[in-house]
Amino acid sequence: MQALAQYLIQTFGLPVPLSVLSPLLGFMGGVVVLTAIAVQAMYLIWLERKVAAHMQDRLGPMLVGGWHGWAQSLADGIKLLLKEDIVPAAADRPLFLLAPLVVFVGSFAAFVCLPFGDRVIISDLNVGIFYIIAVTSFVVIGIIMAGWGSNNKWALFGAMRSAAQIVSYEIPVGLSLLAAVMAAGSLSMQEIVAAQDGGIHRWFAFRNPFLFVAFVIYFLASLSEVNRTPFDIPEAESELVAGYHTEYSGMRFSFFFLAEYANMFAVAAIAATLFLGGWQAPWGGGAPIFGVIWVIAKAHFLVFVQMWLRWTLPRLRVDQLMYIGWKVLTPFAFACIVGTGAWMLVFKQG
Amino acid sequence: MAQVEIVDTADVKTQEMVLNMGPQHPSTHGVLRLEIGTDGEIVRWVRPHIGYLHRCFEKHAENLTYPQVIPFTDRMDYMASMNNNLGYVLGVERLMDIQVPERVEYIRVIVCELNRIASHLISFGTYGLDIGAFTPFLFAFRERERIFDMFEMTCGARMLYNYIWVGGVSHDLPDGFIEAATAFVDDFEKSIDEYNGILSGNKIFIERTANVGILPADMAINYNVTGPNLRGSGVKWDLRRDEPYSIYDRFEFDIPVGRGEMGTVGDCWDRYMVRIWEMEQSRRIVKQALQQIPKGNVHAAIPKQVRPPKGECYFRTETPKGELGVYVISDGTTKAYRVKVKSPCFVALSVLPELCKGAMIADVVAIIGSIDIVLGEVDR
Amino acid sequence: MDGYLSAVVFYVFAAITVLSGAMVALSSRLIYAAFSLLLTFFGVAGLYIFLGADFIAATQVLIYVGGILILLLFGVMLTHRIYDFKILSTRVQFVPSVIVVGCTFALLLAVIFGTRWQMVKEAPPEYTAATIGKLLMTTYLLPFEAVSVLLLVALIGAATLARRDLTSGEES
Amino acid sequence: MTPSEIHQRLREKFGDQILGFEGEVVEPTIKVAAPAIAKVCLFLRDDPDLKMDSLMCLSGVDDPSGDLVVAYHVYSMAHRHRIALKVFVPRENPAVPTVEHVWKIANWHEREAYDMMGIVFEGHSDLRRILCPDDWEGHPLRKDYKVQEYYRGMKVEV
Repeated sequence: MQALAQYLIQTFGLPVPLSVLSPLLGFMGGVVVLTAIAVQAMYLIWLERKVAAHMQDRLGPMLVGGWHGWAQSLADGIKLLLKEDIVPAAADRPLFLLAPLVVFVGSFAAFVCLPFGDRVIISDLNVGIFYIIAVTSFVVIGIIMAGWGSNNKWALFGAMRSAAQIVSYEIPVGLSLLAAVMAAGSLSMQEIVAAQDGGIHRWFAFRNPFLFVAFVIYFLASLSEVNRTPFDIPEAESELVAGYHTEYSGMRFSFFFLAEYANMFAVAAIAATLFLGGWQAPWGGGAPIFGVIWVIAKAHFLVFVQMWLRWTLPRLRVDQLMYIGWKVLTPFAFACIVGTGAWMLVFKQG
Repeated sequence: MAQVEIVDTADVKTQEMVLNMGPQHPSTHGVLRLEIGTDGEIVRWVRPHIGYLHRCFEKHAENLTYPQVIPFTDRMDYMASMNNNLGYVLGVERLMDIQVPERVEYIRVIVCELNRIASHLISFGTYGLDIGAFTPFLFAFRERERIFDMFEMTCGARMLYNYIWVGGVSHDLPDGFIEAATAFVDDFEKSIDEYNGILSGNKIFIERTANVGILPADMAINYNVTGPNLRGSGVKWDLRRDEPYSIYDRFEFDIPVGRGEMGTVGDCWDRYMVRIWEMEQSRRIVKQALQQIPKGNVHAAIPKQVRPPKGECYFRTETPKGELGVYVISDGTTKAYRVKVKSPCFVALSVLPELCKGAMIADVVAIIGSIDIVLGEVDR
Repeated sequence: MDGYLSAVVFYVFAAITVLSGAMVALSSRLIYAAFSLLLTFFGVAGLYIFLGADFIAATQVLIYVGGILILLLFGVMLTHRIYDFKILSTRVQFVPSVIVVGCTFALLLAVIFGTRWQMVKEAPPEYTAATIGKLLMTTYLLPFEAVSVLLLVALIGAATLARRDLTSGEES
Repeated sequence: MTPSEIHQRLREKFGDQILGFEGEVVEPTIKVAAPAIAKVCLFLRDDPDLKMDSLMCLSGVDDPSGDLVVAYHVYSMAHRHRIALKVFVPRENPAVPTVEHVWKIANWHEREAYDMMGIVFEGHSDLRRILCPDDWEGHPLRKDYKVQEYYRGMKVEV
């Protein structure tokens, strides 16, 4: 944003001083991304229902808004806004009302450092990826608030389980990203993408076998961070009825729903940026405009894989989930780090 | 409504949390309330409460004539109404010593085996839902719709038919039925491989069901568990083969038994797999029956008025859920003096507390799905 | 006019930290105290950014919010009948405590306004992540390894303590 | 073994506790005295050449003679033979010793017979109503059963 602000002042000679314009632009950028992600989340909801339908030999939404029911999630959104927002009598009122906001903030704050093009990024933090991992832990606090606030035995069960799950899967996520950061040599997202320049073989996922394993580990662990099948224990319909958002309805429920899909896209975009060369075209380079298309295409492919997994795989039990988290993914992530380090020593490049 | 209940204080420990699963719960297959004593995730004891769907079938059966009771038998195990009808009707026919025409026997076998496939499809679909996979449910319903279209052609109803009467069947097979059934039988083989592909061979599904809810063979026999639950524990016992009724001895089919491929013998996976293999066997029976079905008048042996001689008879048939026993006592009038039904689901549910000791809450859901109970039949 | 906007944001973060800190100390319900701790850590992370320590800010959020706060919440939620436990103690010796607090406050103010802070020119924000990494791996390697061993010991200790001691016949 | 051979065997073992035998009907039955039923069932299950290992059905019947009857239909998977046992108990205080220790399924069957017929099974581990609500009055399947007017203040229409 800093560079964009200077660029605007030089060319158009705006009277406004730099220190005011760049935060203002940052704010406007935030609003733009917020609306873009909200629309994106609604599109993803529609896409999920179509993918699920076609995988289950049926059609999915077809009526609302013409061709293949494209306006279905718009209609759902309006319905949810108009629906009565019930707050249970015995609920812990402030916690109950604040929980969706905290979850919403947690999942949207990660979009600040996601690069969508050569200079198309809200603020290229030097500690980019580290900030993203830190901010997503807000979601856990929001979930615990929701579980405790709704004063319902099942919701509390769901909140406890999801807190334990996300905390224990942050470790494989962090370690597998560390492997990619080692190869890139910097935490800033733009530099990571720049390090993957020069064609598909230079992307971290395909650069050395350890990094490819790290990519797979990251993808699995991020599935669990976002509570998607096969790790969707907290909202295990068949056991915990609906997990931590059992008591929510109307607008507040749509916050949780939107946050889940935004989180899904965020996780996929991070994987695309760190392992699949962000806005780089497969043949290297990639002008700013096409960069955006490349990132979104890669992220959408990964989101499609997440949806594909959801509609084929059954759900894991809690102890199996913890076993995979601690005893399978974490050791393999350590091995990837050691492997990448050795690979860099031997071949002198990431 | 506060229930006056004698809570045995023997094992109520302080830190134990008593969970109420049901009667309205997504995975209790009907109105069943389970009182579960848990210690964290581990289940200490389970106490089922039934009776929410009790519709006094046995009292009705005493005040209605024999043919009027048949629609009530439809509503016991509403997943396999044909088999319920057959169980009751064969009991009454044994009392009256009626010999039904050949064509009726073949129609009854075809219709009951198709209903067995439909019932197993439901249990396969909902078991996928209990474990968390959504797609198998819709695959199962695609085939089930084809079976329902055939039944609708025959007797006008999709689930509760009142089709098998004392001495015959209500309608003869319509002309399109044989072709539709043969087409279904040929396509169904491919669908079973599809089901195995999506659920049976899935590593997570095996992880969730192998070595869970193990029912040893001797406990199964002592609890009189029957049907796929008993065969899942390795006991090769099927009434259609070991105590042949109707014309099942003319068909060539084998009895699948749980061998503990993915865990120990008698775990959830075995019970589930026995049902999948059984669908294949039923398909073979229907295929053979369709080829050998003779011509004839289906209303020939239907008596004007059903009035069995004084006496009683306990008749057992093999329904998809297990061994349905009908104990008919007649006093010579047109109304039965007493009709007692022993339901296989009632028995399977009484073993549930035994299976769930020491399991986790997610396993309780898996075990309920594996014993495949329908509360309509449990509560009667 | 130049530093005007950043000053406003600084005071906002400072206010968040102080107020939520007060909330932690003074709130009557323990669960509210635990959750307002979230805002305190968030405020402190904001202040770190003003000091130019971006790496430390991210670490603060990750470790305190992502780890310690969740631990605290589990502790608060799992203890029995915590919600109706009043933690506000009665006031005692109100007057002497006010006097002592007043004196220390005055002393602090005097020190703040007394000293001559050297106003360093606004240094360009140089990135700390790389330098921290190099320092940790070179000059401060020994303390880094020592701390990691200490953490390992703590981890194993916690695991053995928490393991349900089945041997004590609890499984009656 | 044929039903009459089973009857012979029981007569040798239990003498006059075995009251009667009907062989020529569709369902051969043996009448047994109420106090001895538990021992007879245990013997039926454990005797090597009888081995009645599964209790097919246990049902309560309101006999036309005014007594209450508990009918046991037992089956042996090993020898593939079956027999029915009947126990007659007076209507006023029908008490039958439980066979829960012989076949575990009897627990729920006996609870249902108690719920529907009012037959008390001595020694039963948890004799409660199983189908009707716990504080329902009367036993519905008795021939002389009158539905109660009000249940917890709600009018019961029949």
